[in-house]
Amino acid sequence: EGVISCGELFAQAAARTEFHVFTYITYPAEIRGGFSMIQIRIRDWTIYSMGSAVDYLIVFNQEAYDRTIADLRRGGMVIYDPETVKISDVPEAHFHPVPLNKISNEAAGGKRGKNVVALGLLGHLFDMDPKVLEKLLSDRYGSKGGDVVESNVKALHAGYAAGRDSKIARQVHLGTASNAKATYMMMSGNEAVALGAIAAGCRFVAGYPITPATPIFETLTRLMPMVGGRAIQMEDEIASISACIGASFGGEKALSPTSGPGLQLMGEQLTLASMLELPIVIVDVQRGGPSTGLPTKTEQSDLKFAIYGSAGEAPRAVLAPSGVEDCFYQTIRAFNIAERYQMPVVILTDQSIGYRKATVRIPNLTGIATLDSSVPSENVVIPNPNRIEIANRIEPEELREYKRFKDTDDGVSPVTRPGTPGGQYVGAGLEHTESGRADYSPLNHAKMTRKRFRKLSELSKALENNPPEIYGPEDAMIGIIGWGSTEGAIREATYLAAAKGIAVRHLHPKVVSPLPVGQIKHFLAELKQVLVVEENYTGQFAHFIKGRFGVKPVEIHKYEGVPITPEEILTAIVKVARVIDEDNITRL
Amino acid sequence: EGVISCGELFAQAAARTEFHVFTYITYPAEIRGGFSMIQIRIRDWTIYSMGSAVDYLIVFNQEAYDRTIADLRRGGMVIYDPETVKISDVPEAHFHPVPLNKISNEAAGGKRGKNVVALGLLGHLFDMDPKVLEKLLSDRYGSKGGDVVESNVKALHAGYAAGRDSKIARQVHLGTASNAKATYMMMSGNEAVALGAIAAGCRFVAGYPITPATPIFETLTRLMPMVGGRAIQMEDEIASISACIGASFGGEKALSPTSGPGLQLMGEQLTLASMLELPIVIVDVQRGGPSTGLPTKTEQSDLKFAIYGSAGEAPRAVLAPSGVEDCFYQTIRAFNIAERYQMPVVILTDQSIGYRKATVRIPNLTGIATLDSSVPSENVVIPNPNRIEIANRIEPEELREYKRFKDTDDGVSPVTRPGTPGGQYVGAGLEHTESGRADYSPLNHAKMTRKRFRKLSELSKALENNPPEIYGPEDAMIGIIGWGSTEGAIREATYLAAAKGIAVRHLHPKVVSPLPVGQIKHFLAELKQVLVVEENYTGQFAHFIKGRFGVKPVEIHKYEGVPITPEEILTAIVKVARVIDEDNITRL
Amino acid sequence: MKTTLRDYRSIIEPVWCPGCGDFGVLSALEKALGELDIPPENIIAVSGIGCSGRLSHYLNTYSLHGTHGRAVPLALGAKAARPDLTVLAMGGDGDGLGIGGGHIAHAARKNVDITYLLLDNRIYGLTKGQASPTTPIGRTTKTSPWGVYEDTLAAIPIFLAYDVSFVARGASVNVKELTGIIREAITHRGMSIVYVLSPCRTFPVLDFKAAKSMFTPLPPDHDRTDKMKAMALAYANDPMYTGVFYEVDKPTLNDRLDSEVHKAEAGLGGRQATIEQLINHFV
Amino acid sequence: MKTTLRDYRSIIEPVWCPGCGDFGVLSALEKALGELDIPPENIIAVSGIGCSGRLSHYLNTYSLHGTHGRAVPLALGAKAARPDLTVLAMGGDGDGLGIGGGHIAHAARKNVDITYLLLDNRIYGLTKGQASPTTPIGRTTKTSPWGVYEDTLAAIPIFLAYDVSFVARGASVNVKELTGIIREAITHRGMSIVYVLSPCRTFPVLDFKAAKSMFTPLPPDHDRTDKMKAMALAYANDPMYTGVFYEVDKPTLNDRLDSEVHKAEAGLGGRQATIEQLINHFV
Ligand SMILES: Cc1ncc(C[n+]2csc(CCOP(=O)(O)OP(=O)(O)O)c2C)c(N)n1
Ligand SMILES: Cc1ncc(C[n+]2csc(CCOP(=O)(O)OP(=O)(O)O)c2C)c(N)n1
Ligand code: SF4
Ligand code: SF4
Ligand SMILES: [Mg+2]
Ligand SMILES: [Mg+2]
Repeated sequence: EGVISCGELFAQAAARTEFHVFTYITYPAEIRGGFSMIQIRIRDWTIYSMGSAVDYLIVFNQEAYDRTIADLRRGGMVIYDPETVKISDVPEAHFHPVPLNKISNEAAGGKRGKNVVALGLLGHLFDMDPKVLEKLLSDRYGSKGGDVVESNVKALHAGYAAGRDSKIARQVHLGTASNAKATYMMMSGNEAVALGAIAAGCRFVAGYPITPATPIFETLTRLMPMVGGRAIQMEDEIASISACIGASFGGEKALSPTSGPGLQLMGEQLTLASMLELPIVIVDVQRGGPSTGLPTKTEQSDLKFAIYGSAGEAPRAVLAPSGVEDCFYQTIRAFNIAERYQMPVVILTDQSIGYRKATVRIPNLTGIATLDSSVPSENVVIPNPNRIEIANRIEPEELREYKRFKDTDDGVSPVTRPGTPGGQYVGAGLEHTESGRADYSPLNHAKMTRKRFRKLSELSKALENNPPEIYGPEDAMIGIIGWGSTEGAIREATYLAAAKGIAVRHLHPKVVSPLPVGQIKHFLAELKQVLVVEENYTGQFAHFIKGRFGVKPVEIHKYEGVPITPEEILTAIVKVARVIDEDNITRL
Repeated sequence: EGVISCGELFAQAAARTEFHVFTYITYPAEIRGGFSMIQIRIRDWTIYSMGSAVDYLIVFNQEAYDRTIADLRRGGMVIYDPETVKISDVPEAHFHPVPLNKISNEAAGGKRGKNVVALGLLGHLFDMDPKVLEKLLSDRYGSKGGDVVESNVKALHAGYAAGRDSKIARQVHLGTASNAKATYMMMSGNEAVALGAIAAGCRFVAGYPITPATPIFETLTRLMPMVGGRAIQMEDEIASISACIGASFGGEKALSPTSGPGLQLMGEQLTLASMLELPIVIVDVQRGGPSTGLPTKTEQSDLKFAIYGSAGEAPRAVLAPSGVEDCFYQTIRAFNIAERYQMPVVILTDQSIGYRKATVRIPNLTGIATLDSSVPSENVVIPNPNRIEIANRIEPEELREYKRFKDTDDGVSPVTRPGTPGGQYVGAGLEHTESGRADYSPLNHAKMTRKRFRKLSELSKALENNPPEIYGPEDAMIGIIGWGSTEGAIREATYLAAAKGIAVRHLHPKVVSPLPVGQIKHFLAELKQVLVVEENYTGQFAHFIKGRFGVKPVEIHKYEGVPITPEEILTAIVKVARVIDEDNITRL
Repeated sequence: MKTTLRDYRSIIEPVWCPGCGDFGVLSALEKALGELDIPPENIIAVSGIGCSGRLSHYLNTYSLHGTHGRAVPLALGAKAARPDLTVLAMGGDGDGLGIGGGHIAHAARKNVDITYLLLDNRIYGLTKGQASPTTPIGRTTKTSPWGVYEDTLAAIPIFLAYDVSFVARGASVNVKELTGIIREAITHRGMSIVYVLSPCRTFPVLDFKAAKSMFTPLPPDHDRTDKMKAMALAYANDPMYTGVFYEVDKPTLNDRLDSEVHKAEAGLGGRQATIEQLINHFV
Repeated sequence: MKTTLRDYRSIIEPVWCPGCGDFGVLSALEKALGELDIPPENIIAVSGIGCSGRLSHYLNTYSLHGTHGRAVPLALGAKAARPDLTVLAMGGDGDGLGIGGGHIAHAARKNVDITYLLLDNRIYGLTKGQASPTTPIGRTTKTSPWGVYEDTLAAIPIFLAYDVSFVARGASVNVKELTGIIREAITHRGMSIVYVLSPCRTFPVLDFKAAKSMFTPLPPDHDRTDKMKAMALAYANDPMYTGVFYEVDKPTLNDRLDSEVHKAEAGLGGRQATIEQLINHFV
């Protein structure tokens, strides 16, 4: 129905005018039917979440209208096509009928131009310089030939005209394009993961399509060849992760993107990677579950599986980016941890940040050292989002008494890159000795198990050196811990709470396994009450917090397939604050 | 090398003489090489575990000698073949050279008779009526023809003779076969699972071989056709569980046996079964992990995976039989729970009980009602090991407003058996409404998620009605919680502790998810210190106990691929007792 | 009483795009079932994941909409457990030839009596246009922006090599012919595959107009038992033949399972074993 | 310097039963590598799980002993990442034709330049004697106490239908011939399968004496490019032919991946994109 591309184009334009943009996209699993919508928020400072209520609604069809009208903020504006939408009466709402189809037919000779007409309408509404949008259209459709651009530009101006004619009052001024060099990208979380992988030096991706992770793979099939990398579509997820393990054994950084059902199929091979002590990165863009579940909806319900999803005991790290921009940095970090500790790393994002388009500050790449595979492990420093970690592949001259699975102080062993003379070894999923020979004797198994897990404890020690930031006033008695895509909503909720005079602190670990234990203890120490916010039914993250830190948090679970809103979190904060009050603690 | 079959035969014979037998078998993953041993303990009262030290050692080759001699109890006896074994000098050990190969060559014309010669030797040693062993041999080898039996019997008597000649003093008297109708079976845990499945009314098994679970499938391929059931070997574990789900959809009770790596491959389909709300039973005979790991060794390291091994949130129950006999009853119970709550059930055994042969009291089958698939769910009572649960398939006349996924009080919905007119429905892995139609709307997902999990809370309520027994003195200040195959060793440890004047209680839940919360709370309430014993590195079960009950247990982990011994547990008990003493609590 | 066409259609409105080829398959299937007059409650329809996987929702049968690529083993289990019912499996080219491709050979070895409708639109439709095992080489899709670089999978020759006991090709644009093929496939005792070319409107790798003209029925004198000939005809692309390439008579999985039971009962004096008898195996 | 046979043998003592057919395959492989004089450090050997899967331990190469059934996709990834190395995959009949069977068709579509040694002993050896996809029908094994009831899988016709670009059959009892076949397979550019009949001593489904006499080399005039002829010869069981049934020249996976890179660079003025350039895609 074009509504999504209209929203995307407008959001991108706004980004070009140096405004922060934040979108949330939902679309049906069925190609046809269902309904899809896009919300856009624009601000001139950083945006954290969608918020709940909608200021402007442009609806092309009845279903979209019926499903979204309830979300309209009091006094909000609705622009609709009278041909296709019957409006209900909503007090204080401003309704503007605009015959989008008709205008599109006239200007662009077909309904397909409708979304560009709407774009023009938005341009008028937000007083945006038409040049910005014209430029955008020619960038987007230039490849399709001049006439395509032309008819789109026609439709655009028809939209501006329609806005003027229908006398819709101008709203906020988004102004004109800054001539300064762009400082923002406009991308989805999935695209940020893809770009992050390439920035991290990954040149190998093997994957299999699955909603909502497919765009990561699609983006990489496009970009990889441009940087001399390899993108391979496999016949299923088992083959995909197998190919990644093969590539990693060969010395390449490898990635495979998937979602819950695919991650389950990858389980056996993920465990193999732990046993072979090979770095690989798997991205799970979580969707509503279980099973096929709600492929196009969002949920944070794969956490325990990502951490415990292996038969036998196999160390792995799990990272959870907290937003679109963070997807870029946590992906780099995932590769760093994988290389540094020779273990698989799972990145947990979800549909909401995977499909959300937002402005991302262009990264300072000079801060990112380029890859070098020949420095031994001593020289490897702790992962840090702004550096690319160095793989500790060893060189021939270091091969005296080479033991591939040497039981070292940090558990990390030297590893040779195939092709290195004298560096041959057997990497086996069977339990093995330090030199790689199959061995089931009791003491060897005990020793190698400790060796493999030592890497995990080294990692968690390392994490204490750059702990996650704590936000909010020192003296707050209420604190919230969340993980992944809920960061924005939680942060915004703390602001709303502050406005009500309730002080709330916020901790949002990005590495969810192993946990930054010290920092969490420190965070909990000062609090009267902690809340754990997550988007699942059973309270998976809360289980860890309870089990590990012996606290009784107030658990806030949302399990409806849509992101939690700041207002929903605020409600809980207010309740908790009232209880604390009743225990007569003076509110700050 | 025949040592295992010799041990098995002897154990079986002892069982026929109404003695309790308990064996532990280990064998190499490689067909050849490695070494294998069998320990046998015989008592005239129930035996709990292997204990650590060996009283009698019969060794055929050097490797077996070298690896086991250290386990010999002071004053123990070693019978060895001087041709093939060089003995070391061990104080207080009694060594008896017996040229087993030579004797076998003479008596049976070949080395293959060696194990039967050893059997005769044991017969002499334990003063067992030769008739018992002769009968056994003809039962075993009868099918292979009279002369085979004959040469075996020759070898047997040669063994008795060798015993007499070598003047090895007679030991315990195992006496003669009781003429009374047998009251014991002699079987492995794997065989007990297979028999339990058939007793539970399962007539469909689909599987794929994997050590150490293969014998379950092998036994069922033999037995199923005898009871009109179907056994199907599939091309892998994904196909195996898929076939089981298909059969369950068709209305049959279905089982698939596997081990860790296979369970990982089954993950996606196990989750599908939760979403389709279909009963299936999966057995995971745990082995040393991770990955291919230690296929022939034992470990309890799949617990968290069995419980959390699903992307998205999918309810399932997990049972852990505590011994060979319990494998029979917990398997029946697993089918009962699966049918009653329409969800998959995972049975966690391990290599040690899977391969252990022990005496199992012949079950009272009259207590087991036969299957009936036509009683609606109201009439379904809580599962109970001595009853076979009733599947709540509904009949045509009950089909008024039939909703396959009806949101009922206990979460369990009516279900029609294909072939029932008017009972057609869609079972989909997609989120769906009560009537089975695909639906991703927020409130429906929330409702159906609660509905599916309500079954789990109903189950845990039901469990409180027949809670696991608590063993040991009421007033003990030390308690041990364990799960699965460690029960015997723990129980024996409590006896050893009692002998030292340390009172210890023991709780051993058979349903490990959901946990019998009330009973565990009750158990913990009285204790000064609780110990959690398990055979893995990370303390998987201890995590649950800590997280759920907020206690700080002393964790005892063994992760060497071999079962924990009573002595190892005793050592921990003694330490704990000393600490409590030092807190000057008077010991009881 | 005789069933009517309506009896096979569930109340659920298809969510397929207007003009999707799968509509043709749905109606051909309904017609075939109607002509065979099989009561809907005696049918189990198992589908995989994909646009084509939605088929089972639109049938008024006992429908199991499983996971991606597992329709065949799911259906196999259902048929082994319920020999009395008609069991259908259905899914797309990605579902059946990609992720699920490994199962077909083994279902064929067992010759389970199911009818498998494999709907090939040469694309991953539900996930919105990625390359499938049958997307022509060079074609650009969302996952092949530089053009598909894999060779195209030759489904029918592969099914023949698996010795699937009934192998046919149909086209959703020829509903009448397809109806007949499906009817024959269901009637066949053993595993039957009806490989249907079913164009996707939204990602038109397989062009509709082209589809109308690209197919020709197999030569009337084609000998279904001649596997080598079938193989040769299956490789022909212009014209692309439709109809039954191969049919052979072999015992079905249920025949094989029954004979196991008979062997076992023979050893027990023609009766099934009681649990007590089984127990005696362990005494 | 020229490599010697010893260079290819690791220090690990095989744990195979005495007289296991796999010894023959190991020595044929070592000979072939020696004759081709490939430095051991330039070889990646990936194996599946099974007695045959132990092969990789006995080679002094970069050896990856993976999971059951995944040797081919593991090897595919290794070769795609390291075009400069020789990549071998190896495993048994259960590993390659059972659980792993689904991967071969797709590796063939990519024509990845690996050599896959599939060791068929017609049994699951490592797990101690259960039926495999090639155990003859009627045969009793631990999982078929009433006799195998599935039809036997016809591996070579299936590989031909997959259009694997080099398909050969060998026998571990004829080490000399096998050596030559393996050498040719490794030399072949693209995916090569050497299907080796390698009898198991402990579970002798495939009889050694029989094996000695059951094979005959393919007729010298056999045209390797004639797939249909190859198919017919592959179905023949008595005599059972050994040698190269089929060979065709197609671009390898790495050829295909390289051409993607060239297309991409062409659009970038013959150079690779810098990350800055990629960033501009999103501005
Ligand atoms: C394990 C798993 N992997 C991936 C997916 C995502 N997925 C759903 S349908 C589909 C392929 C659809 O293509 P096809 O099978 O040809 O069916 P069509 O939609 O074209 O009819 C994929 C990859 C999934 N649902 N499950
Ligand atoms: C996922 C998984 N399933 C099952 C097994 C158990 N397993 C190990 S080897 C094997 C089959 C061995 O047979 P084959 O592949 O023919 O090799 P062979 O031993 O005969 O050489 C099986 C089923 C496993 N290791 N992993
Ligand atoms: S995307 Fe294609 S296959 Fe799917 S419903 Fe639409 S037209 Fe049919
Ligand atoms: S079991 Fe058979 S295949 Fe395995 S090592 Fe022994 S002889 Fe070889
Ligand atoms: Mg398709
Ligand atoms: Mg084999």
